[in-house]
Amino acid sequence: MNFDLSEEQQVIKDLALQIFAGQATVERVKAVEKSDGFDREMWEQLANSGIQALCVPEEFGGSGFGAVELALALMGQGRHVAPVPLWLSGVAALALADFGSPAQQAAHLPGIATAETVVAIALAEQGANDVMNPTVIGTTAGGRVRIEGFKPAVPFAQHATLALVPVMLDGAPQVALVDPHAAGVTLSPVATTNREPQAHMEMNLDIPVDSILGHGAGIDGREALRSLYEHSLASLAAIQVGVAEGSLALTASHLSGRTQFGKPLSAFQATTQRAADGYITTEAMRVTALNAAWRLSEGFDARRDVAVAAYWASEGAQQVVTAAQHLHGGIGADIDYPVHRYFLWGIQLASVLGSASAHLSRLGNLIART
Amino acid sequence: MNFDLSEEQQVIKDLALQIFAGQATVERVKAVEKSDGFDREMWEQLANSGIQALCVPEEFGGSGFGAVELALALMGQGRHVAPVPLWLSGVAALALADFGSPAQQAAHLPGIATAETVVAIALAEQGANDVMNPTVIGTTAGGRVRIEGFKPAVPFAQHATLALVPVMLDGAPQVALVDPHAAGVTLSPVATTNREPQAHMEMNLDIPVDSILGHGAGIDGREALRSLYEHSLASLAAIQVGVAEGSLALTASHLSGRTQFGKPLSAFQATTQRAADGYITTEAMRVTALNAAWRLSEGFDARRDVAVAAYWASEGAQQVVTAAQHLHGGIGADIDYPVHRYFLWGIQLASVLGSASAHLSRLGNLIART
Amino acid sequence: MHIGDTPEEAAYRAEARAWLEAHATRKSDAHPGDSVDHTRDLAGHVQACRDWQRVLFDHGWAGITWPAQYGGKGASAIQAAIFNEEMAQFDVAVGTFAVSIGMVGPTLIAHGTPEQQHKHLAPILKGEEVWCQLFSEPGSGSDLASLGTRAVRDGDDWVVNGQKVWTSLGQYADYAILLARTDGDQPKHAGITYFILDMKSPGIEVRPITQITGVQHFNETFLTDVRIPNANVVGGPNEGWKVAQTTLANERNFIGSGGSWSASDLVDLAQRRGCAHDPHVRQRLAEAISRQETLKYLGFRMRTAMSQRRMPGPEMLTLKLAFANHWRLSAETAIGILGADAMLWGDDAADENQWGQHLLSQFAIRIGGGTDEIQHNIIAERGLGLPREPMPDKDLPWRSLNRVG
Amino acid sequence: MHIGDTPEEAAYRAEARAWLEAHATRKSDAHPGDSVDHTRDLAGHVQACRDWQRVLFDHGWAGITWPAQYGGKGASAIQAAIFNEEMAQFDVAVGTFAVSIGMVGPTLIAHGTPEQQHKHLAPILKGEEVWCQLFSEPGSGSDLASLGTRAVRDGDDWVVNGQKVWTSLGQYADYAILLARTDGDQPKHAGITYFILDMKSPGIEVRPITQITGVQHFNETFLTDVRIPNANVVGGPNEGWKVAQTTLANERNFIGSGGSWSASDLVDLAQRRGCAHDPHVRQRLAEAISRQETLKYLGFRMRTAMSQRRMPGPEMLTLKLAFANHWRLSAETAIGILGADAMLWGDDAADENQWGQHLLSQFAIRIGGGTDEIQHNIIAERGLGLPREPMPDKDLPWRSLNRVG
Repeated sequence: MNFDLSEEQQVIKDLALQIFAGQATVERVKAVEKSDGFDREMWEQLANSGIQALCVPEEFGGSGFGAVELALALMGQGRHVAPVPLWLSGVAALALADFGSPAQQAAHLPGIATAETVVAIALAEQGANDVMNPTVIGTTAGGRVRIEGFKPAVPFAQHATLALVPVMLDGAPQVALVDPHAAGVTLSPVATTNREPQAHMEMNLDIPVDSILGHGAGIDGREALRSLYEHSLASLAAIQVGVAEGSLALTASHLSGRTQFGKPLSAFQATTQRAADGYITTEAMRVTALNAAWRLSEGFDARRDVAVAAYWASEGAQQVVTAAQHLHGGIGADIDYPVHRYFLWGIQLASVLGSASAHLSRLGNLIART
Repeated sequence: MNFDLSEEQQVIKDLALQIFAGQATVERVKAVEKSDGFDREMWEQLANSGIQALCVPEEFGGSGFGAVELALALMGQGRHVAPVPLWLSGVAALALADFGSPAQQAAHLPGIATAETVVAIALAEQGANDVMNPTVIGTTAGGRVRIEGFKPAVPFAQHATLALVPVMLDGAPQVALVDPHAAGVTLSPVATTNREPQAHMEMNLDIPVDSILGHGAGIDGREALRSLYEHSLASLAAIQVGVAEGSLALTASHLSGRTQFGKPLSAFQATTQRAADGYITTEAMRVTALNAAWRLSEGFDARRDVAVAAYWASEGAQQVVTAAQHLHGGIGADIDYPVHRYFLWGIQLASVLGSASAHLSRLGNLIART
Repeated sequence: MHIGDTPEEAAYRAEARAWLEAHATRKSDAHPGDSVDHTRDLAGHVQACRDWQRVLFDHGWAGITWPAQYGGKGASAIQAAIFNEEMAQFDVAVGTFAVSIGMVGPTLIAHGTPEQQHKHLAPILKGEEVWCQLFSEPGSGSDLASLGTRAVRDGDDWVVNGQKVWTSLGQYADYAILLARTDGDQPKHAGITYFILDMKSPGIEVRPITQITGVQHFNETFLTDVRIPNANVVGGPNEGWKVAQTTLANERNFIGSGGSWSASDLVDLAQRRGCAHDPHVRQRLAEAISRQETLKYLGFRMRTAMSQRRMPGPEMLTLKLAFANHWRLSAETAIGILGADAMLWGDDAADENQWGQHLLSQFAIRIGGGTDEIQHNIIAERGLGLPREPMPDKDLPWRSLNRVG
Repeated sequence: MHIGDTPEEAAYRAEARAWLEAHATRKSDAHPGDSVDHTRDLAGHVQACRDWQRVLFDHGWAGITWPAQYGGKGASAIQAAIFNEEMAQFDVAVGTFAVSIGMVGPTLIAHGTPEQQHKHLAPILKGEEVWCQLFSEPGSGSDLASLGTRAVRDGDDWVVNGQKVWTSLGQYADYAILLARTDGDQPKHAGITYFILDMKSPGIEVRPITQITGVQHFNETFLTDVRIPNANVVGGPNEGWKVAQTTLANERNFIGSGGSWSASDLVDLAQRRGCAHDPHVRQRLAEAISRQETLKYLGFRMRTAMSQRRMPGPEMLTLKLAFANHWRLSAETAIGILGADAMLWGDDAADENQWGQHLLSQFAIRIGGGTDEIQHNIIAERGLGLPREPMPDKDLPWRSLNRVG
């Protein structure tokens, strides 16, 4: 039993944090928000240090790490609200490594490792958002698959060269590998709360049958989708840990620096108790997110662990960023000051993750079954 | 639109508070807890001032007031956690006045007015606690009614001379007037959290058919039971307002009086912000309880109003008394200090009222229907 | 106690409703809110507010609670509330006059000179004067009395230098109420003067702040050698703190009784999104209803007091906090109902992005008129009788304080 | 990172389990908890704890983390946790030695003289010495360092006078750890000495306090001219505050990792009461599971640090607060499930009144080892790097302080 990071993990964590701290300056992030929302210069820097390659197996040019190492890198991203599609690359690498056919691995993993491939994952559904029951329909006919359906708000879809799309293929869930710029895919970019580039994806196209994840490799499509979903939740939870941390760091510096009634704000317990609550919540987020990532990386049943981490990541982060925003007073509302960005990320990621209530319901179902 | 009390209402409120403040001293309450839990001396004093007679119509020796005036008196009781069965008398008077047959009114109301009659109301059910669907079964046969069933934890049953018992009479809900000491009724006194005298009531007896509330007067039994239930909830909510108020008053005096780190506890915002939260919650409890009582007293549909008041009374009071108890630190745990009594009352009354969640569910059903 | 319209009040309500039906369009799916959306066209919204205020004035519905001698109707707070409740169901533009009518008017009525009252009160009611509030400064925050904008007497004028922030609609305002330091040797509360400032005076620069909501409702205002005639002092030199209290109390009451959206909008949203029968969503809706009912009765109680010309007591302070809390929780409930759609913003968001705007607006509500924390302190003191929090700097000369710019 | 037993740990766990199976009875419906219930027979419970501790010692399971030179096993915090996890599934009595083993032992190991260590450590492990803690006073509360019990040097002895409160199991204790003021001219933290007190000394009067739970676990202790040999000073005269920190840190860690009941008890309760499928109850159960998982991993992290002989850092302070919070919320959930039955108490209550006891026990947990508020302050300071709260009295001579009690 050891909750400490290994030396390798510590190095990855420090390296990622260092890149994000150096690259994701407030000025840069602000400039990227005003352009297309994707910091390609930072993306390059990350690639130079092998961050996108973390979870790509060694034979395809990566380091062969797993969900824990990805989570550590993502915490650094969240800490600096850096606008790059890192979790998408990481989760796609793991999905291809675990479930992809040899041909699919050879086709996609090297590009992910070099960061030339930019990935979108179309998890969200309209309405009930039941990821395990995709509303996009796939129909096999003569070696090809007809894909029809709509996916709202797909992160980075307009920048992606590869989209992972859950589909109900002839009645069973599968993951399709789709070129988001292929004919038959209509992308409608949408404005989002935290300025992340997203697009609605309307699909009406044929793809080869070997574009279904794991085609011919004898995999269980439902398990592949579940794994994709659980790794996505664990990764988003890791980003949220960083977001919560970052918002608290700004808050601590605001409270220490600003004087009111002849004392620093930090001398008023009403502010410090609230900030301390945020710290406690962040630690709960951190240990549950690390545990979920670890269980996934070991290949254990992680349904309960992922649900717990996702619950904290959704509920906890909202609490922390709301408190941080409030504790900044008027200055928090001014978008020239960076704290609002943490609020927007925290809220946005909670929406991507799914509501705390939904995760509790999943957990409740798991409890009832045991 | 006027939220102010009338002069008469103000007099009633002041009078009741004065009696409770004078009679329900910490020493007296402590002594009563150690004996049978019913302060008969205080009961006499209240009777001398006509408090039990408040809701009895004038022709039966009362003052003919309604739910608002009863609520004002009960707030005073809660404020001093006075161990007397006042809400039971008040609610029974209103039920008899509104739904009783002339014979029932003549038989019971004068005794309630003089306080010789002590009332129990057997609302609680085991398990789901659905008051409107009583599990006690009544069967009419030849001018008599056979009553069979069990009622848990009936407040003041062992002291009562009249018990109002919801029954499912030949398939429809009704309220039966039962002598709790009659043959066929087995009372098993039970210990309770706040030391209130209660007894389980096992019933297996015949009563005359004219002991069904409103017999021969053409009333709707379901409406009579609903009214009894709603007046009970509104009355308990009023007591909770007083309990919350009282626990905050003790807390304020503790925070002002105790010195730590060279300052009174009240100089620490961590304590004062928490106490202020309690004040806000108490005001929410107060206005919703008064509104529910007023709607009932006007004979309006008060389902939504009572559910809202009961929600606050259950959820809000628990928050307030828990905060008050905690803010007292170690001294709160010592039963020689009075604050624990407010905690126990708050928790106990919340259980009598039914859970906050149950009231929200009722409210949710009302919303869905509109 | 009578929780509902008396016959007289019902008649007044009917009269108001009839007049509104004749002069405005009832809100509907086609007209969901302000016909000129302030989040999209702030200038157009301000003009629409001016126009509607003129209509109100011309038909005798302006300044309902103001005494008749100042052009008002001398009616009760309850009548004003009735009119506002009815008006909230119509698609009319009103927000711009919150400061002018809600805060400046009552302050001038209480503390202004006859000349000041004569000059401004009627134009305000007619929609001719939009006012803004130059109180907050970058370094002052909750500690408003620490403000450092200086005003120095020079002949018949005062010369003002300094910087203000969070100026609502400063870029559209005709006049401002301004707090400035006129004696730095006094303790901080004692050296402040309250001025009327003509926003067309030379030396004023207004710079919009882009808020988290994307709107430019607020501004920074820079004052450089701005001259104000001495006749524009309200309440006497160095007496400004007391005058400001009237303004701030009205601001709190205004915020606490504000908000034109209700829990039924949430119920409606849940129904449209097909999740009104989800037990967890249902529970949140019921909580929202419970909170809203509480606000309603807290509001009734406040208006009862105001109608009796009693100052709202400590129990009224709860209203603003309860309102801010309701706002936050309801917005969070809406976001939960929207699910993944809550990620969308602006034109792409559901329901014209009103839920996203609500979520972000919570912070302004929780700060305006005094932060949540300050309100809690006041409640602890006035509601629970706890001793006032010791403020070590309150008797020191302002000049000696360790301030941050 | 490895969140789960290594092969070595699994072997240790199997060994522990096998030994426990051979020497104790596994909990079951017939043996739900401590066979001698401390809420009903406190004296019997204390004796049962002594007996079981002796069994542990005789079989080499006492003082798992203590160094071998003091009679311990020199094993890691993780091994101790594994043993305790397994032991929690058996019907054995353990609570009485919380102070002796959890706090006194580590303090004497860190700060005691060789003679003190020799005299007490082995007897503690053998279950021969029950200790209590004489720290709190009626007037001190969270401000422990303000304590006023005086100890005056007289030849080879110190003479102690004063009053202590919240003495756990004082009426059964053989020894106490005592904090007393030995120099009133120093600032409050600097004039305190830490003593070992033989509870059989003349002049000690222990008066039980009836708690809100109905139990007399705590006492008031009156000390009148009690003599303590100078050899019983731990860590030197006026050095007591530092020594006490070791005791208090161990108390916090003990409370935070405590609690032998789990969220599955709640699930079980809901199932027995037929409401496990109520969606609202289900949601509360899922929250309880989430909180408990968090405690589990916070605990893993703390034990990892302790196994590496690192002092638990600020992130560990969260454990006690999270634990107290979980305790409170879970008890409230249970009360909600019980419905009207929650009104019953004592023998009439469901499940031997464990839920009522849990509800009331929250307050002791939220105070012991430092109140919630104090913990928050420490977290703000050490976890977030906020400046320490100014304490105006910390450098003043204790004698000059305005104390109560």
